[in-house]
Amino acid sequence: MLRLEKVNAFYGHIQALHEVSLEVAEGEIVCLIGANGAGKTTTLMSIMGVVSTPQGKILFEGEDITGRPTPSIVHKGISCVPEGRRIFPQLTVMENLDMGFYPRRDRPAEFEEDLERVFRLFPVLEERKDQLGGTLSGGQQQMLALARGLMARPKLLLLDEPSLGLAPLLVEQVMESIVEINKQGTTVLLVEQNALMALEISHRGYVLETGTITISGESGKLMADAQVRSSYLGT
Amino acid sequence: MAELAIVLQQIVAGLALGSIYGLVALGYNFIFNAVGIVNLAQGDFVMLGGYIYGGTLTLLLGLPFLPALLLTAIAMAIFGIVSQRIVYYPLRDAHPRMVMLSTIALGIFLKNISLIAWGTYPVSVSGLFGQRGLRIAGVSILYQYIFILVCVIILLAIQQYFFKKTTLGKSMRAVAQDRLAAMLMGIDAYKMIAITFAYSSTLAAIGGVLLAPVFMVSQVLANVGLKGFAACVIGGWGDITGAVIGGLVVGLVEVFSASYISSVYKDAIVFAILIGFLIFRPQGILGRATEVSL
Amino acid sequence: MNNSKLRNTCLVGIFVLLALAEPLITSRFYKFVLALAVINVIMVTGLHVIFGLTGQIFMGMAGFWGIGSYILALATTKMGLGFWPALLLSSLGVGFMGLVLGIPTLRLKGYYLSITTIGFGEITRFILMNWSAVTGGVFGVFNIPRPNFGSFVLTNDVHFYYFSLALAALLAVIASVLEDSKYGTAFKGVRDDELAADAIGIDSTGIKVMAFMTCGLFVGIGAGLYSSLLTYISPEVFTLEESFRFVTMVLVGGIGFLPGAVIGAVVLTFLPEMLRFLQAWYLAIYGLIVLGIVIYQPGGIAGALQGFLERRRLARGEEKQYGTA
Amino acid sequence: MRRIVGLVLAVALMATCSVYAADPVYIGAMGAITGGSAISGEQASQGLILAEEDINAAGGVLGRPVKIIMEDSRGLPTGGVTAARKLIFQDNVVGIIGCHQSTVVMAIEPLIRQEGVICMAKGSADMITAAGNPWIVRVREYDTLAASAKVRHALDKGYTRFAIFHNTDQFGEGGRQNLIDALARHGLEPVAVEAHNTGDKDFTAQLLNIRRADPEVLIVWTHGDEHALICRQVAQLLPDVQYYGSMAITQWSSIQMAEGTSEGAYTTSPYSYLNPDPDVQAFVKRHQERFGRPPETFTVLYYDSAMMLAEAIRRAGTTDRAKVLEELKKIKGWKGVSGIEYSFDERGEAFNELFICRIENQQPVIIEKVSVN
Repeated sequence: MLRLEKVNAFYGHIQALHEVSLEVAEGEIVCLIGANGAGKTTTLMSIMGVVSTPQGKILFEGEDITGRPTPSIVHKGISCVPEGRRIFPQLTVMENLDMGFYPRRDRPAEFEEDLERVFRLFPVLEERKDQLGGTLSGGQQQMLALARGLMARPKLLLLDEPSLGLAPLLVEQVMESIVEINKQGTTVLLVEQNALMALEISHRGYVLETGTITISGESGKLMADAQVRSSYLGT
Repeated sequence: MAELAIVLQQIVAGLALGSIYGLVALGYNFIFNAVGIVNLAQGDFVMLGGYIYGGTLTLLLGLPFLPALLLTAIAMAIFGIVSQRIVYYPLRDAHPRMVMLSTIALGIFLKNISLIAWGTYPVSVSGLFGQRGLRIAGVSILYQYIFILVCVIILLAIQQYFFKKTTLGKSMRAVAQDRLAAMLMGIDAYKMIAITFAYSSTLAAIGGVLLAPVFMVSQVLANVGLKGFAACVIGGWGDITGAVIGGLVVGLVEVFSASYISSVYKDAIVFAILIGFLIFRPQGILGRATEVSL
Repeated sequence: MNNSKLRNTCLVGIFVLLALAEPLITSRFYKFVLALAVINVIMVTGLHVIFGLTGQIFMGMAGFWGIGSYILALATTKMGLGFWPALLLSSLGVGFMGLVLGIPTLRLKGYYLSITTIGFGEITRFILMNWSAVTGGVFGVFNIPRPNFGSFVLTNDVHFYYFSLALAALLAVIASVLEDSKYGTAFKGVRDDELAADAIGIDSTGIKVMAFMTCGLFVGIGAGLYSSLLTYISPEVFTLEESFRFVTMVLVGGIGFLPGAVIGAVVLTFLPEMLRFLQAWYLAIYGLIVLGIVIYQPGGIAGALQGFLERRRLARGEEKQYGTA
Repeated sequence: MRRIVGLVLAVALMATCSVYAADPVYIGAMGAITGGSAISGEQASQGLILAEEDINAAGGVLGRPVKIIMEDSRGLPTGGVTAARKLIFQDNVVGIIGCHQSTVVMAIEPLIRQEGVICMAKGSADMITAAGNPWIVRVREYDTLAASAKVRHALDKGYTRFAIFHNTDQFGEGGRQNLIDALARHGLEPVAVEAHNTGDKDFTAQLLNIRRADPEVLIVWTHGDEHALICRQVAQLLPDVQYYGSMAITQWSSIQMAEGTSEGAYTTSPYSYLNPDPDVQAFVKRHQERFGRPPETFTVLYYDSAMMLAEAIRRAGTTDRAKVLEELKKIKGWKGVSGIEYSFDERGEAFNELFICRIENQQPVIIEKVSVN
């Protein structure tokens, strides 16, 4: 579904990604793990077209989307839940969800249906639908961010550190919902620092080190890999 | 009785002035709500609108009111998009202080280029109502002021509806609050910003058209920008109703302080109140607008 | 060459050039403009501390300028003070104003701070104009004395120029020492990221107050010299446009680089006089130039210079590589 | 191609030079070309353009052409001091005409005295000539003259309750003081005194305060833009009070801006474009053809000043400033295109007469000419 071929990305003069290649097949959860600053977020931002003109090739459903403007990528069916959630603090929960629906605003009839779906997934949002986004708790904001991403009914959902800053119990809850989302038919590319969690729920994984993919494979195998264990799983 | 008439007249004058400031404040507010920046050339945009309407379309080409208003609005909308391209877009990722400086520089340029384009004589046009007005119980009100107040209320309602109910409005607010996140929602942020500038320039155009008959158009007209800014702060940034209420408050403060404290210090008093609000109540009178990180 | 060494070299170069420039300028008109330019250098050195180092857009320079000018003018003409104590008084007075202005504006950031300082400048002008009992109101203050050394009075513009230049150089040294001190680091910390500065234990509010006060002390001296140079001042000079002109000087020179600000002050004092032939077009073109700099050369003259040096260094480095190969 | 153009240019240049073989005599002028009062600078420069043409058409002075250099003072003392230095040190002018802001004149006064340059001031404040600077003469009505003429005229009409509304700048403050003094000479006091700042747009508060005092006469002392707006608002708020304006309300542009609300107002003015005097009408016609509108007061005052200065240079037979000044001060009964006869007195004042005008049918009609004595 998504394929990156030898992608290089730059911030100013600094090269952040070196020939990164990876693949996400339909129906999968693929995780991308790595240390802070390894280039995980940059990879996602390159896919989303936020990093200006990356080199290499980014294919989505066989179509080259390298360097396309972000909105058109979103309209193709990729949604991204960015790091730090970045919900709109001055919009209500409903309005935030409304923004998530933006790529499909020409089909207003489906709005209610989608709304119901995300409210089923995150009932707490329905209770607080008229509250301003900024007044939600951290966990609720994360749920809102996920829900907002889902409102676009994406084929592929990119998640950037969804567990960051959440209490362990909430992390579990969020991970469960990611699995649930996947089961409902959304392909997921998950970026996580919490490697154990990520590997547990994903089908395959990639390890990114200073802008280069060093290890890749099925999640179960990665968890067994000695190097991964020592570097990322702390065992 | 005579005293009552005087006080009523003062209130009328304050509300009349206030509705003008409120009108300008709506323009600030719009850009702020959509881009999260303050266009310090907003007053100069009003002046430019006034010149285009009064100097060029009315006096030079002799157009009647409505076509002149429409053409001014269109011209200013285009101008807004162009100036957005020049003063905002190149600085979209720079520190906000650079945007602030660039809008000030744009203001200086506009003031002085208009001096060359339209000359040094103030442009005076009669508008729809000229100097005619109502007289009730010793209180006189120019029709033009009533017209302005009506326009402000209509624009307020439109703006309120637009930002709260329409997808376009909501996505503009989203862009202002978090541009990256908005882009990740598939919102074309830069198109939104261009629309924003176009609309707020149109608001400025309407301001210029409405003000021309009561204040005349000259470079001094651009000074309403600062009062409009004060109105925004007092009403609370980002709050649309607050902007208009802030405008009315500034107008009333100005008239009453000129009447009972000092006519020469009235602007100083408005500034002092503005500073007081900035320091002690940055969320404005209504206190609905949450903290602004400018 | 590190930054402070580059700065010192540039400053020495500029001041030496300024000292040597005077005999080369034959026109007495431009000699006077030169004196004005040096006064502006002093003012901008003050603004550099707030704007260049601490990153706060201070739009109330006209207020500081007006207060300083009036303190010296009134102290000499009404209170009968000599020039020197009056100059000290105007420096301390404006420094105190900086403190007073700084404290309530502690909490303000960005636009709010700038607008507050605009308000401050305008209120100052209204007071200077209308508080006639003290300031003489719109009629201004006459017969302000020139500086004197004993009985030798600097009535000659050229003498005045060298005197101001010496003061400006002294203040530039003080500003440089300040910049290299721990306070300078704190100033820059606040400029680059206020939140981060707070996080590493810099008292960003206290630092901002200090920047305002330092600016006031400097501007007070420049303002005092200004009213002495002109011998007559009146309040309508101290407008918002003038405040913006000073900000522009720093901007054109390059934010955060003192020699840039100094060059900016000199260039922008001479530019309007040299563009006089443009008459009404001058201010429009001026606005355009500022706009161009903000957008296309935000580093100002200093930024262009540093870019040039860097490119040359790179070019030279390559040459060396070839040489050793 | 370029060579041909160069050749043509050279020939043209030589042709010009042969007409005026000598260096021109420079006359300086100052006015606000930019800034809030740029309108007066534009008026002044139009007068100077015509004056330069006329002087040179009459053969220049001393066999040399005259070049008038107008510098921008921005209407501010800061701009004024550099502009004056430019004119004196760079252009070596015989004299400076202007500026029309008293505060600018006062700012350059020490320089004028020190360098010995003629200054034909256009500010109206009394202190300009009171400063005792021998190099300053004034070709404009001064505040005392205008104030006492207005007060006397109103008193003759039987009014006794006066209100004053003035600008807070030097012009307005001077006017206020002079009006109060003039009233005091008749044993009167104003019933209300109100002020406004330059650039103000709404005057309701002040006018209502004045209404409380119930005056018969309102004397307004301010500039053109504000005047027009005050006229409009007075028509709303004080319709029954007799309006006395400053010279500005006789200006063609100001009458247009007032949109009929200045009707019936009186003022003192050194000039009205309605003056039937043939000299005035000839000038009005010429100006109208050239610039598309009648000349304003500053236009004729700058014009007259330049003509008188040129005449003084001719009479002195030299550009020596002291000698020219001496001749200038000897000018008596010089008839200007303003319609006034200028005679310099020992203080350096050229004005000792003034018109009382009334706005009738949107025209500044001259009612009478009053003189100082």
